[in-house]
Amino acid sequence: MDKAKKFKLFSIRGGVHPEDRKRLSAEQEIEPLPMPPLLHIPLQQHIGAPAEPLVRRGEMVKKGALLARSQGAISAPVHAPTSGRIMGIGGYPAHHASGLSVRTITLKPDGRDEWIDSLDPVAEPFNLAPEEIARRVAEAGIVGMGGATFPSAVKLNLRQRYRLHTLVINGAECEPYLTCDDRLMREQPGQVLDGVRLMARGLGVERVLFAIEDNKPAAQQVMRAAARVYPAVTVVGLPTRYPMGSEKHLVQTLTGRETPARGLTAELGIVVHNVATALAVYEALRHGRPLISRVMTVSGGAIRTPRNLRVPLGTPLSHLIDYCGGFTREPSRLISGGPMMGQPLPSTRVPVVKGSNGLLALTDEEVQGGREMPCIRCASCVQACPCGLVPLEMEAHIRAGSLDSSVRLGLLDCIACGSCAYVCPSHIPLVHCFNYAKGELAARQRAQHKQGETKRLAEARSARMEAAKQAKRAAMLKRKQAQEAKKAPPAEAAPAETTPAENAQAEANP
Amino acid sequence: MTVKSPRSAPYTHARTSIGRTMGLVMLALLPATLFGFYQFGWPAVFLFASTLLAAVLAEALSLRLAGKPPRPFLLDGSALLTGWLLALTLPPWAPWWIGVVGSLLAIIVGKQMFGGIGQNLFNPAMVARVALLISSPLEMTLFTAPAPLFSAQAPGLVESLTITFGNPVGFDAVSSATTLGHFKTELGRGVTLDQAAAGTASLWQLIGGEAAGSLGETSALLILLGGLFLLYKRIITWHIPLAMLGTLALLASLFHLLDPDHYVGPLTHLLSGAAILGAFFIATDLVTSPVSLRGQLLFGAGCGLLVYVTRTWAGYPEGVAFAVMLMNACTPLIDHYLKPRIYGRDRKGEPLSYTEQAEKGGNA
Amino acid sequence: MSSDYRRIVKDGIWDNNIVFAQTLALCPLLAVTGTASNGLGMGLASTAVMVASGLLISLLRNLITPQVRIPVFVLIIAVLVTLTDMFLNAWLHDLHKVLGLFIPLIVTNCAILGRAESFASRNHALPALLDGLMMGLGFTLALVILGASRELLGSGTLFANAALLLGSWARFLELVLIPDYKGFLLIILPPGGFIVLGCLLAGKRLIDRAVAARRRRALEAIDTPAGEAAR
Amino acid sequence: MAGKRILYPALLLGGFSTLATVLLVAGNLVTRDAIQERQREDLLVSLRQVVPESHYSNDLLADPLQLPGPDGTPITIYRGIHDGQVTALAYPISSQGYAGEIRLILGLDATGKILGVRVLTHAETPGLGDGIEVAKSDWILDFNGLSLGDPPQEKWKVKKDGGRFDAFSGATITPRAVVKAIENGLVFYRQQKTRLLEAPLSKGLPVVRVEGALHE
Amino acid sequence: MISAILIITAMGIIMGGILGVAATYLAVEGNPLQAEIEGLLPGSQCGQCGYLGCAPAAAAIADGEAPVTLCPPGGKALVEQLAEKLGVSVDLSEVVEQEPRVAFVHENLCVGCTKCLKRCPTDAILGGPKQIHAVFIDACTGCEKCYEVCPTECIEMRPIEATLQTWYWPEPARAA
Amino acid sequence: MEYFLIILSSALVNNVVLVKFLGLCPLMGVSNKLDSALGMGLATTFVLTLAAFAGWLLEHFVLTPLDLGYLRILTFILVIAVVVQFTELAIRKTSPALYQVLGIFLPLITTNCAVLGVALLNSQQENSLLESLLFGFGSALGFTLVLVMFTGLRERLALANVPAAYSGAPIACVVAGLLSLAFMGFAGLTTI
Ligand SMILES: Cc1cc2nc3c(=O)[nH]c(=O)nc-3n(C[C@H](O)[C@H](O)[C@H](O)COP(=O)(O)O)c2cc1C
Ligand SMILES: Cc1cc2nc3c(=O)[nH]c(=O)nc-3n(C[C@H](O)[C@H](O)[C@H](O)COP(=O)(O)O)c2cc1C
Ligand SMILES: Cc1cc2nc3c(=O)[nH]c(=O)nc-3n(C[C@H](O)[C@H](O)[C@H](O)COP(=O)(O)O)c2cc1C
Ligand SMILES: Cc1cc2nc3c(=O)[nH]c(=O)nc-3n(C[C@H](O)[C@H](O)[C@H](O)CO)c2cc1C
Ligand code: SF4
Ligand code: SF4
Ligand code: SF4
Ligand code: SF4
Ligand code: FES
Repeated sequence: MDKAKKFKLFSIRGGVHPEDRKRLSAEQEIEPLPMPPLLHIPLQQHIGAPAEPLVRRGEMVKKGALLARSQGAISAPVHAPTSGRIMGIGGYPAHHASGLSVRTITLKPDGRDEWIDSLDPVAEPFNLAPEEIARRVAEAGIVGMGGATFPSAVKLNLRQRYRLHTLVINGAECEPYLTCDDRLMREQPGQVLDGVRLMARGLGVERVLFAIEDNKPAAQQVMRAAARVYPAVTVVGLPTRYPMGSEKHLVQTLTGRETPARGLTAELGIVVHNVATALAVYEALRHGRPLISRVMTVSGGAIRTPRNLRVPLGTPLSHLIDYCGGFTREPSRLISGGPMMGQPLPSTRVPVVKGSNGLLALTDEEVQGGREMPCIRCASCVQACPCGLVPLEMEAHIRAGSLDSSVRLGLLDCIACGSCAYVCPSHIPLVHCFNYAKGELAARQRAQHKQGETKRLAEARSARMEAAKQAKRAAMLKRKQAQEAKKAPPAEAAPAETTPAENAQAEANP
Repeated sequence: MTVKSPRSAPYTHARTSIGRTMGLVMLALLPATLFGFYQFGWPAVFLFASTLLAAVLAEALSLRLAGKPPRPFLLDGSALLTGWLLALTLPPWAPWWIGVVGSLLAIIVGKQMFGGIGQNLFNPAMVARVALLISSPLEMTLFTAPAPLFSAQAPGLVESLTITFGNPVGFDAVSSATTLGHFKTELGRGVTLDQAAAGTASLWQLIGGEAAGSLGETSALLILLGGLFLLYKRIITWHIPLAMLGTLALLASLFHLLDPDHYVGPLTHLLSGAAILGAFFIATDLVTSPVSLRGQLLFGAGCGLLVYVTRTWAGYPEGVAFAVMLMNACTPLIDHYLKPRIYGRDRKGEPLSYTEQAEKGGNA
Repeated sequence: MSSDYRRIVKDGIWDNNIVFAQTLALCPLLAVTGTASNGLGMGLASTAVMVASGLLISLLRNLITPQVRIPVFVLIIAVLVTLTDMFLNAWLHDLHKVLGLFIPLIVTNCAILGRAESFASRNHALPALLDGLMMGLGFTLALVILGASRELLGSGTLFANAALLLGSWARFLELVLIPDYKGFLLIILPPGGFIVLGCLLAGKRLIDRAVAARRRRALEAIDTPAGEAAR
Repeated sequence: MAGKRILYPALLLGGFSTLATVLLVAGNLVTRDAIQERQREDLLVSLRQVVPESHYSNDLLADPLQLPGPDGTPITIYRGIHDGQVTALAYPISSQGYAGEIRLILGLDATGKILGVRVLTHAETPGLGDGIEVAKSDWILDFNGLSLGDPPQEKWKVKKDGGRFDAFSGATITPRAVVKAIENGLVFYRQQKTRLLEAPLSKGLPVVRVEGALHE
Repeated sequence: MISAILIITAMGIIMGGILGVAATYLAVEGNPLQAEIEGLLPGSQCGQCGYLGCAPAAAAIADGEAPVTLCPPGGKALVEQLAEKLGVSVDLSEVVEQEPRVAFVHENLCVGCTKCLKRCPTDAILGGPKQIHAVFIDACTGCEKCYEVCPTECIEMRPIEATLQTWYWPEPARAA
Repeated sequence: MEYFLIILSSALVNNVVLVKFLGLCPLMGVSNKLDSALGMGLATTFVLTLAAFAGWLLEHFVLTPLDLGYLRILTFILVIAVVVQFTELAIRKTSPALYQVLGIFLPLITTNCAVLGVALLNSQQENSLLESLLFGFGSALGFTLVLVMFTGLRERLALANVPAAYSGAPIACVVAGLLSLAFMGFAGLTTI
């Protein structure tokens, strides 16, 4: 009797079936990557405020030492991936499409890889209070490893605001090429499951759904075997379809309910976490180790030997590429993450960060680029969109410059999954267009905010000037009256006539 | 290696392109077209060739005038397809200039004035067909009975050249009304359906393509097969064809039941004229039909209704072209009012709210 | 002052042409332009009404209060049109037979009221009269061009029946440019009217653009020293 | 204040209305007779096309006859008279063509033989159904000299329906309608022969209220 | 004849009266639109539109005298909002948006004359007599008033630099 | 049935705009936004139906009894102008937004040829009161229908990549032409 067989799934709209190309790396065991000569650890590897550095140049640190602490409610600390000397804190190219620089700590490993002494493992973590679990997760610098890099502790604390009942573990890994979650589940099922159960405890939920796409039968089997002893944990097989891994669609597949627009799945009582996040929680609680390395898939047609690697955070990508035998040919695209939602990388110098789950070097044939043609309204994008949007219209409005109407068409409900652009026969960069519009709207909002501020300032200033003028006029009037009191004939109209001119003068030369 | 102007994901793509889409449609049309050549002989081939040639030349000329690169736009095959569909709706023995003028109208007025592929609001082939029908009603309503190639009544090569390119003499002798045209004139005279039916092709002839008509009207069967091929290849969805043919059949059955003497039955309606070609190849033109599935259902139903109304009560024997153009004009409205529901929102666009409706469905 | 008049002339005939620039008065435009002659007749009749209404309204403008402005304007126009109709019918009967159907249409030519509102009621009599004349001539120009294009494309003739309209001296205008032309009916029918008008509007735009480009080039040529330009 | 704001426009508009009406009334007085005369002339011109002047010596418009026509609505019949005998008749006939009503005027001699037929108005398709105009083709002249017995009534059909009249290729409906209209007109003559040919007793007033569109 | 004249005169009087009544009792005072438009304008009274400030600019737009594209600081967003409000259509892709700039004081040139400080409509310049002045970027609207008055030309208008937080994808090119 | 045919004929077969060439200027001018098109359509429907009614009253109680046919245009247009102006004032008072959108076209309903044209056609065809009303209403319906369809089409054109020479009014004319081509399919709908 298989539990999964009985589990009823619901259908979602849209979606696509990209060629998954996971075979390139699926059978490669996770290997630890040798320590590179230099690590570049950015202070911002998560959504929210950047971390604030606590170390100084020249200082020696040990592995796991706190390098920078979190700032504010939504933020995450950064730890040393190995022991060594701090070479400096300064601008370094970010792991980001823009190629802008970001504050980064440079660490020269000393080769000893010595842990700090103050590791604080918990022998019986299941006895910890939920608050304590969240606190330790926060201290370990754990952020969502499924790509969003949202500080996980904040999500664990959702229980304070919502009535939660289910934790969904996202093992969909629906992006082509990526196999790191797959390997994690196959190689460390016990640890993953332990982390999952700890998170369930942290959230205070009674049920865990462990969702894995059907194209990973080995992982499903292994996880099922591991979960058999825990009745609360159900391993569910998902139909293989992109973007099954999107949390809202995952939840809909599992429960048939849609998350309200602009809302959180927590409103349905459900929290979604990634497999790798679970493993990080396990490490943090059982061994007291902060998040200092992660598993990545290095793949793509231009990589000589695709691999799954455990990589210290801060390792330059060039190091990974060299370890995988370098390029077989000049790649046409170098991407962080999967091909559907990943980011283009400005160079191979940039470091690995907490959110990097893949490094892909793709060839022209894989990219399947084409000349951009006008939209032929084929509606493929409409049918592919898992969010019920009409991408072609949003795109047309954005190109025509009317962003407000594109928002009315649902721009802000777009999850940037890329399904639409993937199927477009005219090769229109739909998602790029939406990303631009979202950025432009955010910029406009910032400008609007600033405008509000400056409007207030301008009003305050003119009020001040007016008051000053009034005061001056009053003083002048007084003086005049005093003078007139001395002189005999009073002229009523004169002062009224002169004031405007004086005002103008005062305006011009205050 | 640096990214000069970064372009966001996805960095992979389905194997689709405009050229492939258009190519598949042409492939789907090929059997019916070849069969039509066989049925109507060389004149049909000549007319077809002139129409397509003119379409491509017109496209090339317009692209040049607009200063667009000709290669990618010519290779996308849309002009060829437009010419092809137009040729399929012309009387097969029409003179060459009908095809050429039609192609010019389709490509220049119907498409390039709007800015070329994807920008046009009306189906270019139907624009041309209606314009031709109105301008040259004589040439556009003279049909011939099939005269299969190499059969005794088929014109020879030279004779065919005169039919298409010259001044045919004695051409009237072979002219033969289409099924719908015949019913229209006869019923218009007050003749009952039974008597009128005497002079028309049987249903089997209609299916097999042995009736007078344009290339695209004959052989309902081959056209249908082509349409199913498109469905299979996911170039089109079932919504428009089904809604259109369904509405047409429904109305025809209803009126036929009410008054069998004056209203033609549903099978004749479906199998004669351009109903099937229209439903699978013309109303489904991507550019000019709605994008949402509900919109497509409405669009198809509208086409079916208008086809029936035009055929039955208006002046023209066939209404597919008018119906498609009228619904094309409604497409922006349909697209405006019938959008898919956005994930997490209700039909009005408000975010869903679960406060009132407790735990409904789901495994919760 | 004379530059003002030149402006009025230029505006009326081309720059602010009722049809080509303001896209007004489309109904009579499309309704009668099956042939160039009809267009010419309609244009002249409309011009007469425009001139007279411009003059009258400009003279009376100070009398008229805003509440009843429009009713009074249309009254004036209606009287002018009806009188024209009567007089043509009585004494120029052949002309009336050709134009008769179109004359009531002049009342609703929205450009006439438009000019009354926007120009005549705000200007002196002389400019108002000139404006009426020029707008009328501009309208006539549009009518004749559209009529000629449609006639030529649609039936291969030019100014057919001009003699009926203008008297037998105008027979020389009647041309059959394409003998044995079977005609392209679409152009004569309503759809063709719209489409040809669209093409003419586009044509005007192309001309304007070409003129502007030439002027710009000329200015640039003045700006650049001769030696440089030669190189 | 408000009173004045209401009174002034009222009087202004009233004044202008008076002025306008006076002008138009005057214009009407001046032109009325001339216009009537013109319309008479127009009517005569079209009547003369279907009844040659050699067939009568009176004023055609002088003595019209009103009778219920083939479809019951009254029609006006103009009669040519020579030597106190009715020698020619002209009356309008109509039928439904391809795209609307086709209106014709039919001229007969006293024996019911057709002197001429002309189309007054029609909405048939140019280039297809408009061959019925004399300006476009001579087809309509073929009816001259025919009558209900020649050819026999069952032959008053287009060839396609087994009759004797040609149709234009690709447009049968229009000629069919015209033939039908003429046949009906001839039947009307046969039925009303006596009343039509009764000599007029008195000279009536000329009928001038004819549609302006009588003339093409 | 006489009756015609009388009837139509009566008609004229009655209808003129109706319109007079209507115009009197249905009169609309002021233009509510103007206030709405003024609410949309940036309100920094910078005068770049050629009007004396935002209020006159709003009046001009409401009267249809000024185009909706008049306000440079408002950018495309404002154009879009105004066009929406007035129901006019504008080709937004042809509205050129100027890159936002802020003032920057070169410290080595500033003599502390306080001219800029007095001109700044949003109090974005900090400093005092004989002190080096500095610009508070978050309050600077880039109106260039300080730039115009600075006697030593020490003020430069600089584009605002992007950061990881403010960077976004570049505008896609218009397709062929 | 007969009354249904009147509406059908005036709205579709002999559409005022596309077949009779009446009311073209507002069609070209107003139709940028669906909302304003609907507003304009409704305003015109109101005025047109009212004008048809007023026209019938005038015809039957003034013009025909007194044999004043030559005053027809004068009286009709006078009544229409007043009705329109009244409507304008009313809209301005009740809905400033609509007023802003319809802009200069409200006063121009006076010269919207469709209004006078329909009233004149009514008296030319000697329609009864009910027929006049239906004819007026049907024509207005046809006007609104075309206006709304046309507006939808133009909204899409605004986003399309129309060649510079054609963008705006020229392509709008071409679209009107093609729309009128499509409406020719209704020809003959009411004669059989
Ligand atoms: C209190 C709270 C607030 C959140 N707010 C946001 C938010 O504003 N935007 C956001 O993208 N994610 C937010 N999240 C994180 C989401 O739960 C989710 O992890 C995130 O949207 C990434 O999901 P995705 O990868 O499916 O986009 C929030 C989480 C919590 C706990
Ligand atoms: C289109 C799309 C696809 C996604 N696919 C996956 C996926 O395959 N695996 C995954 O873990 N997260 C995926 N995510 C991210 C999830 O929505 C969600 O952020 C994540 O599972 C939350 O877990 P975390 O906070 O532990 O990262 C995807 C998000 C989107 C928008
Ligand atoms: C656009 C168009 C216009 C037509 N106009 C006419 C016409 O004016 N008169 C007519 O008799 N038939 C007209 N027809 C009808 C057809 O030509 C019809 O097939 C023909 O009348 C039947 O006669 P037939 O037996 O000669 O083919 C028209 C058809 C079309 C498509
Ligand atoms: C399924 C399908 C149907 C099509 N039908 C037509 C058609 O009926 N008429 C036409 O001109 N083009 C048709 N095309 C081609 C293409 O869409 C057309 O040229 C565009 O309208 C040009 O912008 C069709 C294309 C596809 C894929
Ligand atoms: S990227 Fe946005 S619009 Fe495109 S398919 Fe995904 S959700 Fe829909
Ligand atoms: S998939 Fe591309 S071509 Fe098709 S409708 Fe969407 S944007 Fe247009
Ligand atoms: S340009 Fe804009 S911000 Fe400056 S005064 Fe004018 S409306 Fe106000
Ligand atoms: S540009 Fe100068 S004056 Fe204007 S806001 Fe900025 S600092 Fe103030
Ligand atoms: S001329 Fe008819 S509405 Fe302008």
